[in-house]
Amino acid sequence: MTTTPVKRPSWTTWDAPTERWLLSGFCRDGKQRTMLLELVARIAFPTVLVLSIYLLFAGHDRAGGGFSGGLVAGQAFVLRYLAGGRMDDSAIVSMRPPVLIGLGLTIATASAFLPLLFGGELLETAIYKFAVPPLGEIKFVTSVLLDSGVFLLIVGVVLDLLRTLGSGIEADVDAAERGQR
Amino acid sequence: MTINLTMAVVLAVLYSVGFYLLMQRSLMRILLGIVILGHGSNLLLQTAGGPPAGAAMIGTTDPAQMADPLPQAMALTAIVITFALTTFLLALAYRSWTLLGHDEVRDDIEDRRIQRLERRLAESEEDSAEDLAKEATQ
Amino acid sequence: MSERIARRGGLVRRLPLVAWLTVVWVMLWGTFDLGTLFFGLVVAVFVATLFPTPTINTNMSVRPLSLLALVGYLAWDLVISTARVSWQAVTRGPRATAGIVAVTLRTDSDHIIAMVANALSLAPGKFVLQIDRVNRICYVYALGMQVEDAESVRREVLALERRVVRAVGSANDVALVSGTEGRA
Amino acid sequence: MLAFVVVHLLVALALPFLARRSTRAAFLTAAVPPAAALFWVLSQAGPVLSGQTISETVEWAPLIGLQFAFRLDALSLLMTVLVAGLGAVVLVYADSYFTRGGGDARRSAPLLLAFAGAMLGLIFSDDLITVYVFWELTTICSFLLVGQAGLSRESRRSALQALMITSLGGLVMLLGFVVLGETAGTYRISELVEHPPGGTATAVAAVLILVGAFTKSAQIPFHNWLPAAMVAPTPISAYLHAASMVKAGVFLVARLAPVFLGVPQWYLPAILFGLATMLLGGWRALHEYDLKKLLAYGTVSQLGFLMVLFGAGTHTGAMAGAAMLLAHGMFKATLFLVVGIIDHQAGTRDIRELSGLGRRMPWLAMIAVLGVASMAGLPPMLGFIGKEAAFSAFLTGGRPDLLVDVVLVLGSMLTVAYSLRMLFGAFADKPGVPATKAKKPGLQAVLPAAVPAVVGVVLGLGYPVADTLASSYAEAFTPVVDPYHLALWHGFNLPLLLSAIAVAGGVALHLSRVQLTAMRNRLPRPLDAQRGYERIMALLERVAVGVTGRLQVGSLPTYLGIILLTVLAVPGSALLLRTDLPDDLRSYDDLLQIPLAIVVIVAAIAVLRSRRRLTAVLLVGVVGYGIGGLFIVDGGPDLALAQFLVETLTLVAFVFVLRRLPVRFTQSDTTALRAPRAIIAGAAGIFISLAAVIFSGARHAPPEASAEFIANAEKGAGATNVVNAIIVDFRAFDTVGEISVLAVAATGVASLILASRHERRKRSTRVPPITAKTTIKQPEEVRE
Amino acid sequence: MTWVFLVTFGLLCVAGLLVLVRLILGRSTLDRIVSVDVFVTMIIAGTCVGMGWLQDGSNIALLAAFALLAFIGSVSAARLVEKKEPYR
Amino acid sequence: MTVLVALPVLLPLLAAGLSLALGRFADFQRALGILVLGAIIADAAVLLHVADTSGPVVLQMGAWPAPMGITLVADRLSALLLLVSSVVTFAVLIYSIGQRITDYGRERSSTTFHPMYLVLCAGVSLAYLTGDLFNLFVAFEIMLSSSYVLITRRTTATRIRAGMTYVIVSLASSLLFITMIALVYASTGTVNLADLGEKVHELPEGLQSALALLVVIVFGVKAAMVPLHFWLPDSYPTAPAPVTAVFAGLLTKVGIYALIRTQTLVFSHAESWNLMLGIALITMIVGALGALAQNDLNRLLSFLLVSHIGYMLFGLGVYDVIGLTGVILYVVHHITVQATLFLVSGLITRHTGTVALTRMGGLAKAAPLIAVLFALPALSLAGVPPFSGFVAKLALLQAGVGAATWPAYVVTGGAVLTSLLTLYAMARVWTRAFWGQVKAPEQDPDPTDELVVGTADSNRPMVVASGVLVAASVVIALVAGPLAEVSGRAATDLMHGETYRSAVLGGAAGE
Amino acid sequence: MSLLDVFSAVCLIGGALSCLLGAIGLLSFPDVLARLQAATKPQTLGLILILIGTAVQLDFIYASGLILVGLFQMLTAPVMAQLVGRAAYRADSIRRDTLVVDEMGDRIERERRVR
Ligand code: NA
Ligand code: NA
Repeated sequence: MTTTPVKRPSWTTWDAPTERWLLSGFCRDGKQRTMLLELVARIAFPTVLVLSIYLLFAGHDRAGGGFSGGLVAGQAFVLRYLAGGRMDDSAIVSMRPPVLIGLGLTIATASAFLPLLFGGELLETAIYKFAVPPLGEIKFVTSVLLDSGVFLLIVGVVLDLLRTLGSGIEADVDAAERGQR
Repeated sequence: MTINLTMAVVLAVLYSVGFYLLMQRSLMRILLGIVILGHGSNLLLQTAGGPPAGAAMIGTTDPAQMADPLPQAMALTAIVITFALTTFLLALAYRSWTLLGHDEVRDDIEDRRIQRLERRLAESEEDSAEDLAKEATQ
Repeated sequence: MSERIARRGGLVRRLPLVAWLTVVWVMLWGTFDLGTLFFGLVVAVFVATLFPTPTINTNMSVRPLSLLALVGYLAWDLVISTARVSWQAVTRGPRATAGIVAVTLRTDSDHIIAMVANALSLAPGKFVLQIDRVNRICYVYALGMQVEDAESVRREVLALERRVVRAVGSANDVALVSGTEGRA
Repeated sequence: MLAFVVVHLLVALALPFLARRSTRAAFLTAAVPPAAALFWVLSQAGPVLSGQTISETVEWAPLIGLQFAFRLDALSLLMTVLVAGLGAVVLVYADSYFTRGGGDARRSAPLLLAFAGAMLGLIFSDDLITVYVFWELTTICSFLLVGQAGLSRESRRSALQALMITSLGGLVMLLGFVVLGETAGTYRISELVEHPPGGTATAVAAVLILVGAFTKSAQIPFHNWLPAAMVAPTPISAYLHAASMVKAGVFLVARLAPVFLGVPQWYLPAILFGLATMLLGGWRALHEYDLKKLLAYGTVSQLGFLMVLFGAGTHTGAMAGAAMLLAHGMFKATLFLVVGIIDHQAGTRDIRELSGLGRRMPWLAMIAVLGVASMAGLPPMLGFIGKEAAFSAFLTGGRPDLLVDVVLVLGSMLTVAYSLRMLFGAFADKPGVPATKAKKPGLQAVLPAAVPAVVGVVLGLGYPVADTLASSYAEAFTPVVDPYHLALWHGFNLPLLLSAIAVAGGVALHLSRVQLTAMRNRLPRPLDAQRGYERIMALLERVAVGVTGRLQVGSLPTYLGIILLTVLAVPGSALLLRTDLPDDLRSYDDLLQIPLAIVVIVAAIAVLRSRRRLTAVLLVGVVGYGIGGLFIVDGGPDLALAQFLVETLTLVAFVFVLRRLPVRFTQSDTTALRAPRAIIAGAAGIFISLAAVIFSGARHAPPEASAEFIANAEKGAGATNVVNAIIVDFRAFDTVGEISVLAVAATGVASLILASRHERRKRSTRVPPITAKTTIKQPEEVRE
Repeated sequence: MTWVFLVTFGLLCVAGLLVLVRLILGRSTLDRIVSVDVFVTMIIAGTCVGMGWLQDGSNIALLAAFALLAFIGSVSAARLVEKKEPYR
Repeated sequence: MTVLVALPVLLPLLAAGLSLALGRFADFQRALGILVLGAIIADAAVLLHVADTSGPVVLQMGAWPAPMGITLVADRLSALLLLVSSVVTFAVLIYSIGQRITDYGRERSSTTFHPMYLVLCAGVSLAYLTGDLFNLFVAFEIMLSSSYVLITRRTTATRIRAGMTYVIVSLASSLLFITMIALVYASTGTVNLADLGEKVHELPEGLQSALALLVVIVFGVKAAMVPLHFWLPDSYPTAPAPVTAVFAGLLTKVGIYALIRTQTLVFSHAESWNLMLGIALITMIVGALGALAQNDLNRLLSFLLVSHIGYMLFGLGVYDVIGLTGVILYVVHHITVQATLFLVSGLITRHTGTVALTRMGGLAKAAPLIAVLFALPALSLAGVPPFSGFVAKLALLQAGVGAATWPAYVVTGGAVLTSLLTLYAMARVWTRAFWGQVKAPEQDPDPTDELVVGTADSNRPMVVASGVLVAASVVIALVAGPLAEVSGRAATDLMHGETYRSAVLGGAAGE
Repeated sequence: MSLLDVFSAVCLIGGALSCLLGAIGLLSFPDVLARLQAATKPQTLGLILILIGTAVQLDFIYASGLILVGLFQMLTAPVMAQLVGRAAYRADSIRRDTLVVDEMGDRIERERRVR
């Protein structure tokens, strides 16, 4: 970990950490890096994701739901973007945001048709309860499928916004600066 | 069921401010106007359900004390839709900025052309009417 | 290449994270039963696996007693500093003075520096304005200080560093901070 | 009958393909359907003339009275002779007229045939709507035939003029038809004739229908399109603008005269305008040098004459009208075809340039003489017979009728005069004008011209045939004790005298033509129909530009202001005028609402005053968070959560974009606009708030559905959170829609934002951009 | 106990209104960012107190989300200001 | 069976999802779009048949009975409009696929067009089918949001202003819509249209009329009724032909549909509705005059669109069975014809490289097929017999005369005048663009701008699609008889809401 | 009022007071950096106190969530402070006349002169 810059760094880049806190193929330039933020992002990111999954499942009985859950998960990615820049490799499965959006929409609409297979009406909900001995009773409500579609779609939307309003505009700014020089 | 005066004043202010911003030329102001109007309409939707009450959670709130859940669900949908469209308009403002170098909604060029024609017609009297007639009936 | 390897780096390495996430899950639900724990574990593993974080070389070792002491100190500091700053706000108000003091830390690890900065910034009155990571310098903003207070500020910061290192730092770091007290 | 119409149209549809190979084949093929129609109709002549009728009905949309009803009676038989007979003749002639294989020929063959089909449909119709359908079809065909390729400005203008005037009439007439049909409860003409409706509605319908007839038949003040349409190739003028189409108006009057018997709003305008048209047309014809224009004004004059005869609604008038209708068709077609040949062979039709053609083309001159004789009303032509009948028609009544006769005689004088002008102008040797060079015309051109001329003579000599035809039609009118009969010789009577006077006067007029023209040039011309038309069109243009220029200001703020004003003016006034405030007004429901309300209000107002974008965005964020707080107070945790999440994301999105935009808002609006905007916005806001109070005060029962939601959420939807149950179950469909909107918006954002990246990529591989104006201003610094 | 909650709410409200004043006065954008952050914290605190009052903690996880949100909003806004030209 | 009602909404949404997810496979996207829209045509035809023979087809989503859940209803009116609209969307899809293939080649996939177009179709279908006011709002938003994306796709410096006008005005009206829903709910406590129809009448007179008028304004903006129309001619003409075609054909009509539905089912008017008649008259005249002032072909068509909205308002203003029959006929006719005209305008523009009429010429000779494709819908729009426009116009004139009130007479006269002005405008297009000397195509000033692809060829799918729509309008005229019968029955249903109400609410209706 | 209630009351009112004092500081201090101190930190204390005060009132299963909130607040507040402070310094939107010592500014000046 020897950082011997050829050019004397501007004081605005002093904050850059020496280690790799977040996984990212592309790093912000030093000017924007902040050790503290990256540290917090590293801890907060998975925590917020857990929170979002909680909201997805808790929605039936408490405030939350696929929509809020998706937005919270999206905020996790926002945080990650703010700290670490572009997030091309944030997950092991890399999926373009539009694909995620499409997938979410497909799941949500397909889930509307699902009850037809079991002789129900469109969008009808079924409630299944299982008793799994060590874990207690598990309730499965089919509408959670729709909620998951919503969740995925929202995450996709936020990721897409980060890709466009975030990185896209950033690239424009860079291009503009290059063009001026 | 009547909305109380405090909420009425809030609604009046939100809608007025929103409408005023909507009638501006700066796209960013218009956008803020739409966001504020969205807030106003969502608040209106929520208050349309009735005065404050307990959250509509079975088991924690007595059904008689529950706030009307339907307007909340509708407002939730409306919030999401307003958000979606706001981001879109934001992107449009940005695009306008990159294309034109400003983010203003200027007047329509073709309409301006017709206005110029109208003014020219108003200035010149009979003689040009003949030409125009020829033009018109060609 | 190393990135890929780092990514894969087994579940064991991520155990603390998984544990933390499971705890979060259980705390969110507030129901302490086997089912919640099980699903919490599933969710935690899912999140930790799907979104891996790069490995960081930390030789951290947690010392519970010192950690508790640190927390206690911070809590007390929080209360005291709040009172102090409030007093400043009410009495001095717009005439309040401040200063920016450079403090060179003794430890050289991202973690420790970040934690020191965080701990310092938690309480009112002081916060780290800028870190010169390469030179281990923290530029500390202190509210209500006079010119002559610079040294005491430096002392306080270094004392905090010591507390932090004692709570979570490696043996190496502990050796580094103890003994050479008060040197700036 | 429908079959014939359909065959015409179908063949017309196929003709363009044939015309591409050979225009000659196309014209000759096109002549077949009209000829066949003529023969079929003539074969039915016996029974038809004896009073039987042949009917056909095809339902189209009976609910709105749409049907094709056809009926073959004497009048339609008579018209068939003109339409189908002359159609066939003209089509044969046209082949010799048009350049073989030329664009005009290729276009005209199918259009002429389609026109013939439409005309046939029109004359067979026994239904007002059917009449209208074919009426408009003929208008469209005429537009396309007059304009041809629209190469010259004049042809475009004339075509447009013809279209506009006749469509105006057509539409007004349609309105008349609807009024008539709705009043009478039927659109069938035969039923209307049997049970003519009365009352104001019928009078209104009469006037409206007459407008249609006037425009089509070129009556004053709509007459001018007809001379203008003379830019069309001559076969087209001959067929459409002399023999058939312009007769449609007269035909309609003839058809409907029995319905409007004794309705003064019907016969008075018909007679008055007819007479005026007759005089004016004749007078104008006297001064034309262009042979076609001369004939066109002649046609206008004759159409006025016919209008008087049919409009009168008397038995004799009908007899005269029928005879004149036939006669005019024959002689005018003849003369047009003759002029066409002259034009074609000599390259001009200006009578000042033509000289000596009588000697070069004696046969043609002979044919022309036959036509002119009929036109001038000389025995033994059909024209003479018709004119005799016409003079007789107005001799029986009182003083007004006599006045009509006087005018008719005057008109006839003019007719004689311009007939002579035409004949001499075309064929005479003129001193000082060199003999016109012209090739002898071919048989295929001369023969078609000769046919109608000969028919005019034959029908004149064989007047009983004409009489049977006319009588059969005239039966529809109030039967008289001693019905008039067409004949060559009625003895020495007043009509004969009038005919003689007309001829003599006409000759005199012709002899004094130089003085007349000089006099005409001295006369003021206050009423010029052509200028009138142009003025009106110019006015229309002016109004269009004026109205549009004033209303369509192109300014978005104005448009939005107008929408708000409309909200205020329409539902706003309805609300204020007709309701009171509810009486259970409370100032607040929960104490916490007040501080939150203050925050929201102050922040919202502060947005107005903020100069910087980021400040405004932050303030809007505070408004949003404040509303989230209100949601919590109201008992909507889900709603509050969503509000907070969305607000933050909105803030982040704004900040992302603000990275590129200047720090401050651009100030481009003038302060003058601020006050009206503020007033409108304030009023609209207050209106909505007031509406909210009033509307919410109007409900007294809790909503049924919500109670059901609460009752069913746990068991039915498996959720104790009722709001969530609504979102994922009760109204899950809304959610599906809502996420689609999100998906769409994200996609839209991507397509907008990433566009500049695509452009950069494209630019780097290509030449520099042409128009893409990317002025990048470095944003101002954030500083106090 | 009611008066405790009322006093707490009262103090929070006064604090909130003071924050609002700073928000309006500015003067720099960063001041406003800080104010917004504080404002959201107040709402979190208020919500928390309300939940305690109503003895209903089922939605307490919301607060976690709220706490996150204020942070993200402020950070992104601060980032924007920071991005502009460096010191002097 | 009842599932068929939801298919026109859910199928395109599902397809849109797949199309987004599998955005890299161009042929898949195209095939999916064609397949789904084709299926909707079939579905709509079946729905129309069933609705006509055995009453409205009602689907209670999620099996929740009416005031609780969302109800989808296919009655005669909605099924009929759905059928016509799906034919148009199908043809436009073919056209734009053709256009894309000529301009970009077969391999290029579109990540935005196909999904957005499908969502647009879903929104339109939902707007026709839904029996719930809030769901109608959602339908509008689905439809509008995708329209925003479509109108701003590949936007250029010259066109972006128009996109902004469109988006902002639509957003403003959407906000008014939500406000209106809030007021409706505040006063009645329901958003189910059938239920509303009963509850609204319990309100005081003044509130009823204020609410009805607010609804008129909300939908009036979408329908472009004067004076809420100004945005339309400023924005529609700047989108590429297929987009404008589907906007002009469908979106305004959805506004009209919503207007008809709410003003009959929810609010009702005792006699002919003079305010609406007045608006109709002004709309007709202002639109027609606007068209006459234009030199830009697309703007001219847009003003005519506004003008002819007046006809539909006219029928609604007359407010009796024959008037509504006329409106339904007119909507059916106008959806087809207006879309066709914009498609053909696209062909013209591609051929000439300009939208300015003064710079065109001799098209009848240079491109006779385009001339025919233009002439037929143009005549139809002008209401010239025997085309579809005439049939619809005749019904309206009969309604106007039959209403026998002075306002109705005046508006009937105005309708006739508008017809004439329309014909004049069309004839001017003809004389300027199709007659005269053949002109060489204009050089495309901005080749990146899809609006004018100067001198680019139009391939067969584009021409065929336009031809199909022309044929459709001819077919509408041909089957005017049965069509008028269905429209008449639909109008009767509208005038007497019981059928709809009892179908939605079950036995509860009429009590 | 039980002992727990008293504790809760002390926490709640103390927390609220802390918030109020912070707000006063936010209003009265001269520049962003000073206001930052006054605003964000007392907030943290105030919030934590309120969380505790509330947690005492609630069932434990709910109170557990509050711990998360507190942790979150403690984790993020310093970061927020540093980012805002840094931004203020970079954007030069601070009042230098109230700074008695500025070792960072001195260093920057020095290095600039060297260069
Ligand atoms: Na272009
Ligand atoms: Na283009």
